[in-house]
Amino acid sequence: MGYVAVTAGEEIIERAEQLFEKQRVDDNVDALGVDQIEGQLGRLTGQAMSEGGLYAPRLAALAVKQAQGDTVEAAFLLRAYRSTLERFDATATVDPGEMIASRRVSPAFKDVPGGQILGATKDYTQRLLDFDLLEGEPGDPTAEWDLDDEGDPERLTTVTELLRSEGLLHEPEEPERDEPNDTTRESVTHPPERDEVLQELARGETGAVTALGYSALRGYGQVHPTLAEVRVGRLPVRIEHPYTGEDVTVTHTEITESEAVVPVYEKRADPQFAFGYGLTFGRNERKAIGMTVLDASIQLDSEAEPAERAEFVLDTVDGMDSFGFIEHLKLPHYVTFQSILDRIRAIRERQGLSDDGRVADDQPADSAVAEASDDD
Amino acid sequence: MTLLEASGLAVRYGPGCPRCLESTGDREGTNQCPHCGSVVACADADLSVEAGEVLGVVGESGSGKSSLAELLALERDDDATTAGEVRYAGHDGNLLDVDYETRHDLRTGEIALVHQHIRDGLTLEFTGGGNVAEQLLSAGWRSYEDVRERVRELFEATEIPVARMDDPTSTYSGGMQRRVQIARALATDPDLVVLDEPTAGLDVSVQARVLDTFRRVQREAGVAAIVVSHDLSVVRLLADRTLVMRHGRVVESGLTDRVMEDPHHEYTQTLINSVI
Amino acid sequence: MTVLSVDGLSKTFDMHVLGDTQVVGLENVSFAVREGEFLAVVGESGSGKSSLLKCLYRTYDPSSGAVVYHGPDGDVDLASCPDRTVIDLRGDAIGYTSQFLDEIPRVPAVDVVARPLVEQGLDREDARGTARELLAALSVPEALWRAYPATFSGGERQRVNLAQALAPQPELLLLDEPTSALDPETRQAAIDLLSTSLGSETTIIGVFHDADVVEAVADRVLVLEDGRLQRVVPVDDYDREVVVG
Amino acid sequence: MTEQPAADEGAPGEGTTDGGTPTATDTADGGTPVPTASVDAALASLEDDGLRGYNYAYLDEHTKREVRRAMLKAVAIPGHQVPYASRPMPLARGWGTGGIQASLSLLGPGDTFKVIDQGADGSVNAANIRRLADNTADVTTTTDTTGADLIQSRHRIPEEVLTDDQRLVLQVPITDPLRNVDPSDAANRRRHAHANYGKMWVHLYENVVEYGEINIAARYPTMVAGRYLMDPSPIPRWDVPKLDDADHLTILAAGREARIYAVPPHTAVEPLAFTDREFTVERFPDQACHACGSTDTYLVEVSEEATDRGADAFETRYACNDTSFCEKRREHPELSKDHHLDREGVDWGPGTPDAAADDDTGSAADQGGTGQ
Amino acid sequence: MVDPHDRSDRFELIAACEEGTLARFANNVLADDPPLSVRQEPRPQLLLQQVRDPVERRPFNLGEVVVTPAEVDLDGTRGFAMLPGKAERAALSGAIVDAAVAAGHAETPEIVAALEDVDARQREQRRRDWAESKHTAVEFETMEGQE
Repeated sequence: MGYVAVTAGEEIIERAEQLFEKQRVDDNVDALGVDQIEGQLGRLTGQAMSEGGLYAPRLAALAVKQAQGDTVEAAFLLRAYRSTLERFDATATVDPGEMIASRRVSPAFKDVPGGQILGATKDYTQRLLDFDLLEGEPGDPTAEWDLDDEGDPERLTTVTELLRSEGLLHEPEEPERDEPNDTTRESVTHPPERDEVLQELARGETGAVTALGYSALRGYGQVHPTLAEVRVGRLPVRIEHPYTGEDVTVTHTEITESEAVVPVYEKRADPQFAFGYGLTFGRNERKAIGMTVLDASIQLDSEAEPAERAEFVLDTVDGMDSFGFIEHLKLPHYVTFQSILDRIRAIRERQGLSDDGRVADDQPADSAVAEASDDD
Repeated sequence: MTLLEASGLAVRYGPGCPRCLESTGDREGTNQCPHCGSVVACADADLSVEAGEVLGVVGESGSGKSSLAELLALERDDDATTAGEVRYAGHDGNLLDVDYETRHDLRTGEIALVHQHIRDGLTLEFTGGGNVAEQLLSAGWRSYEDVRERVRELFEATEIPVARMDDPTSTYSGGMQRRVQIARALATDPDLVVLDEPTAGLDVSVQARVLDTFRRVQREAGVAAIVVSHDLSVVRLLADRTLVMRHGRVVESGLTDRVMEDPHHEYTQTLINSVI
Repeated sequence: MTVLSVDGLSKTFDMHVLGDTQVVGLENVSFAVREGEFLAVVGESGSGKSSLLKCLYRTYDPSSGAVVYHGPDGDVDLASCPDRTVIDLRGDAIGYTSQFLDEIPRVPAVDVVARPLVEQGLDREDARGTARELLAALSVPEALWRAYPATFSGGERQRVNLAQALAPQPELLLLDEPTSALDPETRQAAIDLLSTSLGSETTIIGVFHDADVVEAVADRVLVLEDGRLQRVVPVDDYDREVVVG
Repeated sequence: MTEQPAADEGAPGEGTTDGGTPTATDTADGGTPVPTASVDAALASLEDDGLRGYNYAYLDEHTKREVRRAMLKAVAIPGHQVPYASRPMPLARGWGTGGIQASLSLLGPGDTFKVIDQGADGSVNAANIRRLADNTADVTTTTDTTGADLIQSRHRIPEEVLTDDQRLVLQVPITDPLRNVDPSDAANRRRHAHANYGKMWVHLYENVVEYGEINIAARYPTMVAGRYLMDPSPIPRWDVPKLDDADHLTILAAGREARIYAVPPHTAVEPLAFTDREFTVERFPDQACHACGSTDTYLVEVSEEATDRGADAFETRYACNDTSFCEKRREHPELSKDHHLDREGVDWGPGTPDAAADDDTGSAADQGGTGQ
Repeated sequence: MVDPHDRSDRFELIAACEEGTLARFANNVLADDPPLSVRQEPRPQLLLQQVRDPVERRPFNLGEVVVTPAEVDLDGTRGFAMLPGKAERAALSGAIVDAAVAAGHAETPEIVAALEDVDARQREQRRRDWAESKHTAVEFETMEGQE
């Protein structure tokens, strides 16, 4: 209570925005350039692109700058921008096996064709603050590398292919329809198709995907996967050239891919592995792996645990939805609050409670709580 | 008066093939088709129920009796392929072909099911009274006091303490929950109640009481019933006539005491002789 | 007027569980019973007395022969009529009680006896009234009326059982050793009840092993031996030495 | 509905020159001739006209058509939740993105638009939404309910009677009334398909069991045209009767949940209740708006410092929630809710002469409206 | 080999070329004031990236990629280009360059040389990236010893 309608709203809004902008501007420090963000905070822009479902590194850097580093806000800016654009076309369908990987590790197999490529990672180092970075950049530590000529980049045989060639992974039936649903154009109705699940998870909020995936591992679920491999690399973006009709590459997207082998949970005559799959824009291994666990969990189609219910996962995993709805609670609610007050007072009267909360007669002092119908 | 007449009922899980029927059943000793792996849960089942009559269906688990019960109670299982014909007094056409709305009307008014699993039949978060009231409210009752009165009546008839009717069903004992199911099933005075393993999950000490209550209210209300159980004593207590099922087929049927005391089929004889 | 005509009744059991052996229970039994008559069935143990009663009640499926019930709605062959006809007749015309009480636990004695009347549509309290009268006539102590028969002695249970059979006053009553466990005093009460409380329209066929009872209640005696009918004689001609098993 | 200008037609003017360079004439198969002084000159000639790269009314035409199609379907099946591909908007989800998509799909340059949030035109979120429409759709905006032909609102239906020339867009946070009894949309979709509302009825029944009356504040479950159960958005119960047999069209739109539904004009709208435990609206016993004196409007409580009673003292005062109508009443205290119509005694919710719920509406009704 | 005279190859090289280079060539081409009309305005648009899930081999939509396409008619010859990101100037320039090469404009040799240079730099970059990655590959000598 005491919340009075803010009048002269537009002017006030502008002032609040100006105050926000001011926070970025500091006279004593160089302004952070979009190029710097794109080049030096690649994980941040990658996450914004992944959760925004929009691949545009430079615009993502701009969004990060504008949002003062709030990734969900940055992803939100990208999504809002996306909704103003027309769609040129869909790309030619690309097989992630075509990826030229810059990193590939296989926890399942020690020796995989092509080897374990650690790539650029700090996974295996100690997490100690590097105070030297306070002093400035030390320069390119790979400058002195003596690089053998490894020849042209080659694509690596995926573990999926290996297992399938051994008959340990089932041979999928011909898909009934080749055109996947686009969940951004046609909202998902439950139960969802697998392509809808994958699209929604691929643009899910990193923290939510990680947390729900973790819940399954933590014991709120039955999926305890072994990762077949985790790969980071670039995927070509191809269209059909309007003049030649040939598939041509426009650019590449940096992506993270994860595949997991799950012990069989179906009683089949021919025991095979079940699989979970994760793929997302940018370098974001934790989200890709979380997505993999969720994909495998959702395939169980069980009501038992949250991570196994497609409806629950897809309804809660989107950052834009959760962010907006959580934060909308800041909006005034005094109409509904007044309505709730009315209900509580009516019921207190019925129960013989006086205004000061004392019990009249000998009624139990149940605190009547009006139904939380202000959850809007 | 014949209430329900069913013929050629069949329920299959799996893709099915032309040899499913000939390759399964009592003589083949299995309900799983060796050619396509489908399970023929039941086939070639004919039966009829008269108004007010109780028909028992016995057989061990996997004999197809629950599939038959669900089919007759108009439960739909999207994984199952069904066939056959069910004629029902006062309805034209095959009851298995009715649209959802008709099915819903039948289920809230004329044919009730007491589920084997309490969770399938009751919302445990609701009060016991609420679970019974749901059936009335779904059938269009709109007076709160009328609903209360009818729920009280049903609690008394099924011997559930009326004082407990506003407590969450989850706080009830298993026997009370089963009684709530029965009260709910009888709420709108149906013509037919299907009970699927009515003693499942109940302590032996409360089984008989629940069955006795059901038998009493069943006779008093003149409602017909189909009682499915693996337990011969359940069927002996309740049923006028009994079907014996094995491997998805009806292998014997007759007056319940005749089936129990003069079993003809080898399997029935084994079943009777196995009773401790 | 004849109520029941039995003609060439045979019953053979196919025992699949015993290696498909055949057991003969009854062989070519023929007799008739008149309205209001009390026919006692006697014979050695295993001579087929209970099988005969169960065939009449259709608890056993007769293998051949006819069991024709001459009811008010015409003749019905109980050996071959549809199950539902049997159910209908059992509901109001033909009663049966075995020597053992087969009851649901935790139902009071008075309700056990009242049940058939309630099922016939009688008001519950009226049915209980009739039940109390019968229990009193059979000297069941009043303290036991509200108790559960499962806790009763054999004799007390048999009295409850008998009371339950008599309560609905069927046209044809089949009794299978209803007095076997009774002490002499109670047995006399049962005999009195059987011979007086039922109207003259009730026809009774009863299996007895007690010659005193037979002589007290029966009009005629049917003697069975190894599943075959030896003779049916008036009770006065009945030779108690030979037949009681 | 006012015609919207088509987006992709009316492209930049032809024959524009830059630096006096003549441009080529149209080639045989189309295309826009551009100056060839430089790439930048050519680009400059293609610049859009003022909306900084955004389409008219922000959304692209394809999207607007789709939203309009969803609205048509919603009108055809009153109360039924029609899925549509809700676009991300430059507002956060849950802040009126559904309402604004509906509004922007309906607005044309000739329209007059009113936005209210919690009854007030001046509240920050209303201002923000109005600014978006103003910036991108070039519409006239107003705070006067009677002067608007499209009103977007969060949580209220105006106190002044809406007419058949007006459309009301309500922002909806949660589209399904059944969500309160089952969180699963899949299950609830089946219930709607089969008009199977037993669970909701049990909910009401248990409400009465527990509290002696139905304890639902706002978002009151409401049956539309006797077929679909609808969440009327978190309008107070006070406003629900206004939807019944209304002259205006109400569109209810949810952005986050991607559903649109509607109450067409003259449609029966009935709050669920028992014949012996009836629907009641909020009561304001013995209260009147401290500013305009109204006793027939929805009031909210305001705590204000009562300086005359000491430094930390507060007093509770009541004020009209509909600020625009309150302002009019301050000028003309006798103004009726249907003052702008050529007929009187229009049934428009509690406190009006013909309100159906008069008997149950508490003292607000007893004190009578100021209408007439 | 990649050939800038080939339209498909040229498209890929233009897509990878810097804006400054493209604009410089485009301005050179426009210096003669050839008739130019824009058939498709350079505006950012979306490409829906479809990927085949390797488990079920069914395509799904990974997300959208911002690209800027442009198409021009340069004195009767069409040119088309698409650049990644929001790149109106580069896209329009690229379309002009594409048309110029297709029409055999006098600037063609310089353009071709520049595009070949793009190709060479691209190859070198990829080779280096690959070599760097392989530099972090773990060798399992014991395994190899057993084989």
